[in-house]
Amino acid sequence: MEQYTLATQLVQYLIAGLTIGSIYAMVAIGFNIIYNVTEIINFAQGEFVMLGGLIMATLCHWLGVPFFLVLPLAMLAVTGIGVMLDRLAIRPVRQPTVMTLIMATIAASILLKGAAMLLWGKDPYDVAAFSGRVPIMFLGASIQPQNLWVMGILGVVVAVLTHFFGNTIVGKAMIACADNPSAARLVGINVRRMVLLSFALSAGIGALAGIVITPLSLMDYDRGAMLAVKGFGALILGGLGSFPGAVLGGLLLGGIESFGAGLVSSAYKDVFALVFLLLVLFIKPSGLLRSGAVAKMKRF
Amino acid sequence: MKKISRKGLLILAAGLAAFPWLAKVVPGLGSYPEVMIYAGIYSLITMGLSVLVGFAGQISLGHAAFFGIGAYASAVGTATYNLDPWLCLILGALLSLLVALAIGVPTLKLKGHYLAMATLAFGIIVFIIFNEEVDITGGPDGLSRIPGLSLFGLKLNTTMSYFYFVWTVVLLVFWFCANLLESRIGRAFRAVHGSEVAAMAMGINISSHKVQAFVLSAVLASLAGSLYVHYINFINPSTCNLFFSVKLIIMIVMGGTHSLWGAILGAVLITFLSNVWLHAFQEWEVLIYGAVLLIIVIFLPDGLAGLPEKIKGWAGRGQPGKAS
Amino acid sequence: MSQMILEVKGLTKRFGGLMALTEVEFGVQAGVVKSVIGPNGAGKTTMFNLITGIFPPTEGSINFRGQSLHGLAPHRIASLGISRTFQTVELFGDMSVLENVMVGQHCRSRGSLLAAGLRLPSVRRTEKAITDKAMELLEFVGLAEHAGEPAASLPLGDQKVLEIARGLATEPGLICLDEPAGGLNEQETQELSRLIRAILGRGVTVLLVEHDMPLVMGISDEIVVLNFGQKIAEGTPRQIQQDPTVIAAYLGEEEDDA
Amino acid sequence: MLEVRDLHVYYGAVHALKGVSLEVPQGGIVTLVGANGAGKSTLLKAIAGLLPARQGSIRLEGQEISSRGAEGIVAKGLCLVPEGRQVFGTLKVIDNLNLGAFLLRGGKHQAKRQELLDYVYDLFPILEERQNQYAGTLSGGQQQMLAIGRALMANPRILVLDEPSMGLAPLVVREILKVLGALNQKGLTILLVEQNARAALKVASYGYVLETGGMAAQGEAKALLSDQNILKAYLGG
Amino acid sequence: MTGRTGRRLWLGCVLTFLALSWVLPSLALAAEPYKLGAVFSVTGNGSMLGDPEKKTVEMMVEKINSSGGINGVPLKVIVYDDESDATKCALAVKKLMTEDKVLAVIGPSLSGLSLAVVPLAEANEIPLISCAASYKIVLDEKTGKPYKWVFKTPQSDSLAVEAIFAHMKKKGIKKIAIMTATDGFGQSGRQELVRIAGLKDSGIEIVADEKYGPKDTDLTAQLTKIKGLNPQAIINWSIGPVQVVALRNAKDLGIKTPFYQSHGFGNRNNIQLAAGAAEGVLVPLGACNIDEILPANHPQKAVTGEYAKMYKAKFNEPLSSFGGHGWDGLMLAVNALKTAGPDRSKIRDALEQTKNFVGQHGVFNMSPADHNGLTPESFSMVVVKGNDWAMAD
Repeated sequence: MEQYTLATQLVQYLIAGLTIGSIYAMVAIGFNIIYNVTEIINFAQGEFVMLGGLIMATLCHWLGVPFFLVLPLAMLAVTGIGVMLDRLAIRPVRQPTVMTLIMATIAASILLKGAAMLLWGKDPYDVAAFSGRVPIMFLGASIQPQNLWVMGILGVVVAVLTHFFGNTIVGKAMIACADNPSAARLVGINVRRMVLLSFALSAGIGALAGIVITPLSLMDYDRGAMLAVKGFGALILGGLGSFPGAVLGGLLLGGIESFGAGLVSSAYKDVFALVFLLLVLFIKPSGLLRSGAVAKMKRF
Repeated sequence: MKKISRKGLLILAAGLAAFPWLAKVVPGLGSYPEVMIYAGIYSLITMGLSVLVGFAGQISLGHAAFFGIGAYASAVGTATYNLDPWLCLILGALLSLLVALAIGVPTLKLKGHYLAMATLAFGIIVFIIFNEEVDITGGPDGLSRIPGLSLFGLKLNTTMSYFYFVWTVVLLVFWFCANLLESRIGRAFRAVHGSEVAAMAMGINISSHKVQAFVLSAVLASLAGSLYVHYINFINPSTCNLFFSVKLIIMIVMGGTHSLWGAILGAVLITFLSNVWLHAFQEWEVLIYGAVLLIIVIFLPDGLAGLPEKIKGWAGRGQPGKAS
Repeated sequence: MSQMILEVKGLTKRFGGLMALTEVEFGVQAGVVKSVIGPNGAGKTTMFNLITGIFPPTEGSINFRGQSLHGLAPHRIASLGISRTFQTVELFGDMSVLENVMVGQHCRSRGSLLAAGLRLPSVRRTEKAITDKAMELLEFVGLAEHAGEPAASLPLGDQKVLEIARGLATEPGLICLDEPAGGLNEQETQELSRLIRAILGRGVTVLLVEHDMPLVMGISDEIVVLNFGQKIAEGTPRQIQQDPTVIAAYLGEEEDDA
Repeated sequence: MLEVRDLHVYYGAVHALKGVSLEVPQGGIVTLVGANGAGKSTLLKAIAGLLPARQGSIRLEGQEISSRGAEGIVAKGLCLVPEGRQVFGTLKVIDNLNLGAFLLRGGKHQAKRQELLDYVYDLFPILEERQNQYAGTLSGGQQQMLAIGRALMANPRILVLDEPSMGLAPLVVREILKVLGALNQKGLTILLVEQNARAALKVASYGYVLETGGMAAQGEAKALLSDQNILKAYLGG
Repeated sequence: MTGRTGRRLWLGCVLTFLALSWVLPSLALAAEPYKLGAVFSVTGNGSMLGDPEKKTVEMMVEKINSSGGINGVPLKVIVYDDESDATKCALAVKKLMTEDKVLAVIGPSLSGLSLAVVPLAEANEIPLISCAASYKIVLDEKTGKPYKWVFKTPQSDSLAVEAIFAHMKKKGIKKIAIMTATDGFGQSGRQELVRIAGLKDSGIEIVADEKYGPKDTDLTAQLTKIKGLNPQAIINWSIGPVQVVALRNAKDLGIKTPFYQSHGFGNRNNIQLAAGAAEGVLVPLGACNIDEILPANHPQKAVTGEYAKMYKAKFNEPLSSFGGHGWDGLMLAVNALKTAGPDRSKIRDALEQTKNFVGQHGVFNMSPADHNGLTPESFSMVVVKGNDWAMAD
């Protein structure tokens, strides 16, 4: 075997960490969109990721057309499921406290997982890598084109969301709903429609995360919960409600897991990430990029 | 809160005493006392969680860890070190108490989703330790052949004896929690939930009371863990994983967080749903389970304990003369 | 008579860049009603929050019965003998009227969690004493017949009065009332005024924040006026009513009024 | 223009409004005064559709609006400037104003939006100066101007204001009331709820006095101003 | 107003489910069949094992009954899903033993759960044929003898480890890296790997011992570390998709050392999923996975070929090695029933005396000292070649 230096290994850990971290970040972003409009943590967010991967795999298999034609279809399908989630699980709740709404999302995630198991069975599914599997060598480390796709798509998601929330009137209207729902209604914003939109948007982003990670790690019906937990961790680490926080939190968690597994102990890699999270919270109870004052304004 | 009816407790006790005999006679209920043992064990945890979540207004997504600490303390103590099961039970409870203090003091300063994540993280960390410390815990395969309990020389190794034993403990804990909730400490818990600033202004040390509620619920979960292993004679890490923590929260929400009765009802409901009632659906079980939970959340946001009020409401709606 | 129960010196509070209070100074003599008035946002509630320890002051000192409150947690300050009510009612909504008042007795009673759960005789005695005291206070404020009802079901006026009863249950030396007449009608306000006098009769000093001028002018021994976080006047009701700065800032100018 | 008849509103179990009636004529400026907690804000919230009415009617230009919901009522031309300003603090001034014209979004209304924006900047030049500042960093008076400006961006025919002078320095209050007067002159109908009753009655043509859920008095603003009893009871002598 | 349409939709859903629940449990029963019980992890973490086991058992019961049952008596197997959960497993086994009054129990799928229910079999005196690998299931460590009522069908992990190490010796491999999942399957494999490598004459040195979560989606970090330590071969021990992830990551990192997988890899689906990354992977497999490449004179050729054909025809999915454990469990019980009749203790005795029973994973020869009855020959080293199994040289 050729020389494999520590420096090269470190680069390799970094790439692995950034890749998985990008997925955590995308899950966290999905959480954030819904949280910002409703204060709910949607625990079915991980199921969106799972469904994105599985639907993509199935569509690719059926249609046999290039991925970029299937991708919007798969995202659209999951977006539809996100809309249904709002209509069938969130809006009908009679006394919408944060606790009951979160419980509704947990119930919905159990339901979605069960449905996915019936539809797809328990076997994993694969999607072809977007642009082949010929590794790119960088400082001796090997990078899959798909790794770059994952990071690139996170970049695109962040850019598009930044534009959406920063420059479009509907995006601002969503922020306004989060900022002050009753004032938002007073300027004619239909808050309920914005909530629906937030579910659709975060379902779409979740689906995208699932689609882009499947070529690397496969996808099966049982992935959702763990991704949701990691994404939730990333979100809290970065600071609830903050988009830069979600990205930072995701990449940090991914990085700690990867370096922890490689340099210290692979069995305890999740412990390192979680202990880090706890320490951050003990020192800064509102996450890395969230000021305490803003966090206090929210009930949850 | 309405005073806990002592009469209700007596009726419950009588019903429970008759239950195994009834189950023998009624066809199809033969396995119910067995399932009720587990429901009873879970009730111990959910009552503690009810005090913590429903009354003191905090959240924990990590209580499976305390169940596990109790269970492993009993398992390791008896199977590996041949200690007395009762001693192990107490040691487990003490260990849980200390861990709950250590983790509770910094963690309960957090609020809402942050608290949820921190307790979740704690639960996962403890789970990983159970899974990885193979020399002590047996790793993922767990520990088996854990001895049972005996009381006054009487071996508690039959369904009947353990059923009565567990539910006696449940009733005692119920009585304890009910007393507590009606005392100054219970009022302080509820005050912290109602308004932290007002509670502070009334001279209530809110962090101390949050921690007390947390510790109480941790000790009860630990007790439940001990009772669990001494009955099933086995423990493995996946018994106390993250999903068990979530399941406990599902139990109290389904039962109704604002009531000890709800805690028991929720534990019984979920235990029977996932161990008996939904088996007929086979592969569809998970799907139906999710649907049932969703339906309860949507139509009974106060859980089963809110059902009597609901029925009264439905009955009332039919009557004329109400302002429209 | 002239003993100061509360002394506030150089009290300053900054929230970020906003000066909520700037160098406020005043004293409250034991056994009087002292009122703090000023427009909304003048810093009155912030001052209450500083006195009761909800936030630490940025600068300045607060002494209660000669003891500095610096760095004390709110529950410690409450047990030293400062109680309060809230501008927006902060009752424990799903507890009964009686239980709300019983919570007030928390810092005047003892008993561990274990003892409470086991319902030891000592606990029963304590509970009895707490209940008796709470009932006595409910009778004092005139809410005894509502003792068993959920606090949230009371009309606003009674909720305000209940807050006062709850505050008195901590057996304070000083009670800070934050707009107790807000939302009360004239008759209720008059009853409130009688209640405040009765509170004085129990030996409790009253610090009052209020907009209702007839009440303030009628009951106060002394008034402090705040505007934009600064003290602009202090004196007897008569002095305040005639103070031109106060009129300009708060009472409203009457330049072209008859 | 706006007509409220026998309105009953509940806040949870609390019967907050017990049969309130009120009228705002086209082009008029009507004020509603009363003590804290008398139900002024509740009434305005019910009119704006934030609270459901249990009983009674709210008509805007003869059309029943009580079941339309807040968004629908804005579309009908009634805008509420809420108590405590409630600007979107995490958004910039210009975004707040643009959101005010949320119902006029899209290219079709581009010209109208620009016209409204110019109009608002004309009224409150300070907002143009600060347009790229976050609304949360504005002073109280500027926030109040922004709140009014935001409401005007919806091109309302009737503007409802809940305590615009709350917590503001007298000078600022006077400026805002002056603007309201000017708006009214240009034909905007105004319903004004005020704590600072004396000032409010001075700009208004007609006044109502609300007392714990019911109307205690009403009349020409001038008459109310000179009624010593009312002044004593509600305005503190 | 709030979500009225949503609630109406819900009502529709509820009614549909209620209607379904009436239709589903409408199974007619034949008179007085032999009753066996089975508990498998059909869902949950162990579903990779339990799902094919359940399918296999149900398929075989159908076949037995359609060809006249056992000695003319129909066979009924009550199958419960323990959802990979200890409490559910214990409840299910207890119900089978006390309520359903079965003659013998097949399963559970997982070692941990099997260990949990061993005392129940002993206490209720009912034969239990576990489908999990751990030797502790059948061996009472206190007495050093097998439990009276408990049997198991899979080869112990030690047999798989020995097969791999023997192959390594042949290839001159000494320094190896192991990577194992932190679930029961992976950890009992790890224990055996470490134990046997630690024996004096093993000639194997473990230079890297990496672990990962059974649901992990990326093993680049572990493999990077392994690559840096330069082992001569890598052994991975897990079940489910993570095995494929390991292969893909290894290929992506340009790791070219020989790669061994555990017998958990025994499913052609894994080869497809690896998308080329499985080429050259070495696996110890039981006969049932490789029926096509077995020599014509192999004793199991006929039995495995028939099973594979039936399974593929019925379920339209590749066979996994775990289904074979279910087959062995059921057919061992049926075999015993044939001679012993419906009597628990006679069935037990018959099981213990099983000789030359040709199963999917080997030829079983039970004895009072061995309640598994398999030898190292039950594993063959197989290599992936051209997207299919081939006998390794």
